[in-house]
Amino acid sequence: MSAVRGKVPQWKVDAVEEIKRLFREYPVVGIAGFRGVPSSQFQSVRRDLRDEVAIRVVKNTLLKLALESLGGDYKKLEDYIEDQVAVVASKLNPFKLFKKLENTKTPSPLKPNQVSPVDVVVEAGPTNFPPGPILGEIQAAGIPAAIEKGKIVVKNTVTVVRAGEVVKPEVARALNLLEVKPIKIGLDTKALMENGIVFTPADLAIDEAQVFEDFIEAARKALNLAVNSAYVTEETAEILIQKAFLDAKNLAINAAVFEKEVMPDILAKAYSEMLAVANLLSDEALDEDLKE
Amino acid sequence: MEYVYAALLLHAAGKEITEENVKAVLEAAGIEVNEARVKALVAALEGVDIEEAVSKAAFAAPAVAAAPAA
Amino acid sequence: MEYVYAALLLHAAGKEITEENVKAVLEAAGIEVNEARVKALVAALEGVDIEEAVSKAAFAAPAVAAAPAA
Amino acid sequence: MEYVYAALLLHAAGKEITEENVKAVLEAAGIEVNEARVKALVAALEGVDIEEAVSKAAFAAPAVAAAPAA
Amino acid sequence: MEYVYAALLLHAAGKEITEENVKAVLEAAGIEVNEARVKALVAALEGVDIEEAVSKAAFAAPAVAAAPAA
Amino acid sequence: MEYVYAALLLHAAGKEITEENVKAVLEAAGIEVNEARVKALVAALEGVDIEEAVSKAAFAAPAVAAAPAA
Amino acid sequence: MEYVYAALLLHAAGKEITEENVKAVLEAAGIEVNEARVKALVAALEGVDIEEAVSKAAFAAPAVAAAPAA
Repeated sequence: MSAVRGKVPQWKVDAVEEIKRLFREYPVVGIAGFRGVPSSQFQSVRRDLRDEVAIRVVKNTLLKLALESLGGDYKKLEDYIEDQVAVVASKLNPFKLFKKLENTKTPSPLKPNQVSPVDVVVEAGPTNFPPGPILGEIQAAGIPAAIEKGKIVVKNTVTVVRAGEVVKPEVARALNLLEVKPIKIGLDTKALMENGIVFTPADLAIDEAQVFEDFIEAARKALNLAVNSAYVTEETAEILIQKAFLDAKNLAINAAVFEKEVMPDILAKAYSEMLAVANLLSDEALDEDLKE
Repeated sequence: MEYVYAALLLHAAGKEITEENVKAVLEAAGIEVNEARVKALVAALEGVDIEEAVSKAAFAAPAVAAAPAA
Repeated sequence: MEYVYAALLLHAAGKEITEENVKAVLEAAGIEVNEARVKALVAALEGVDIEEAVSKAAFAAPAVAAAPAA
Repeated sequence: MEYVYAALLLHAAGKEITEENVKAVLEAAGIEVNEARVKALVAALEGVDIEEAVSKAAFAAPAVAAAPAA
Repeated sequence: MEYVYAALLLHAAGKEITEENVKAVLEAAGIEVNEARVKALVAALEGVDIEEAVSKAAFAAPAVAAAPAA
Repeated sequence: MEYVYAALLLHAAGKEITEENVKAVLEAAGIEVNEARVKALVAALEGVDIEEAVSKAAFAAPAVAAAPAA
Repeated sequence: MEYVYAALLLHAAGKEITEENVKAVLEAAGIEVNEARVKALVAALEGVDIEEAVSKAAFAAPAVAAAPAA
């Protein structure tokens, strides 16, 4: 047990101890940001994941204290403490945990005065609004809107905010009206740790489609290698037989080796050649049977 | 393919494809005839329905024709 | 078709496709030769790259076949 | 692709593809194993049907061959 | 097709395709050898680039098969 | 492909594909035989219907592809 | 195909494909190794340019493959 000075309030001591307990109890722990997550969404995420992921909101200073106190590899996580963070702890492997946390993200509108992480584009097209004061509010955001056929219409596609720019309140309001939800809000994984190994989102994002393609490529390479080196296995036996047969058939036909099995092919080939030449000739040069 | 052309020529002319006939045609074309190949040809053609084999090549024509015409 | 086969035969044998040669081949096959057709054939084949036509035949021939059929 | 080959090896052998098994195979091949990659692979396999990938590879082979024919 | 397989076997083994060699292979397989067929085979393959002939598809048949499919 | 050609040669000749027979054919072609490859060949061909495999190759490529998938 | 995967794994790892190495990999995967198959594999791969063999489509039968393409 760590020594605690008498002046520290008991709730802080308890909070630090709780974090330390979680970190010791679960094999996979980590830090996730939750800035901008409405408390209702946060509560439902916590509820939905309750059986698989322990989530605790903690003050950054206390989390730092806990990590210091735990020491060792845990101190590596200090680099990821920023903004508003929560501690996550789970028995799921880091990849599954990451996926669960990513799945908590839902499309959301931008808030006034926040820095937009993305370019926000408003597409040209009709809105659901009838003519009215809303037109002014949309125009105030720099969106070229007008009335057409009894509806407010965005006339040109425009980029209203660029990544890294502050979202002006009037722009946030217009985007809200148009139901543009350009960002995903939820638990934002900063880092996860298992057995002292720190995984960042770059390590954790798995493209399953790519993995599937990799497996196809690997399997294809194996098949190619086996067949091209004539390594006979149950899987390649049939292919190799067919290859050998086709080799023989090609050779027999191309070299006009008169084997009964390929005679029809050889005849058809000769006939095709005759037709190919006949097609280049004028009518007078052709027999009656080729003219029709 | 000379030997095959000779056989098909005889067939088209309604003649029997015998070793003798094939040889005669080949020689008329100035070809030095290999007896073994003539024998092999005639033997391999025994029981083969030339009309049918040939019609397969012709058959493919209309269907395939459309695409490669381009 | 006999006439074309005769031409192919001569071509395969590396012989020139002349009226005389074509006639010789056809006659060897016991065919009564139509002189005008032989002339037309030889004239028509002048400038034709038989090698190329034949090499395309394996695949493209069926397409070609459609033409005379039309 | 080593990690994928290791997984295919285990799959073909009817063994479970666990982190431990993949590691053992890679190490036997003298490969210095990256733990995070092993974990990533095993995790990814939950959504990947290896059997399907293998059968697709087998199908794709002839398709590849078709290309030069065109 | 035994004779053709024998030729392919010799080719793959880097041996010359001679009557003698073809016969030896066929006899080892317990086949009663037909001399004329051997001669015909060797004659047909004379001057043929086997590598090329083997890999060059030469079927009129598949074209036929394609027709109904189209 | 020597080993596979040898197997098909025996098959075409109506002979059984045994280690002994395969070896005899390969040796007749002047090939230094690798016993393990012969064993692997014979073992793998057990349970393969060569006739069927060959007839599939003659017609349908998709069928061909299907096999290795299994 | 376990044996082939083992070979590819070794190749990818920059190791030589020897009987010993193949065996080690297979055993690490918990496979009961068949010595003859290992020998056959190593023999088949001797002198093979793996990089090339791996990327060359397994099927050299364009004609056949072409048919179903239609």
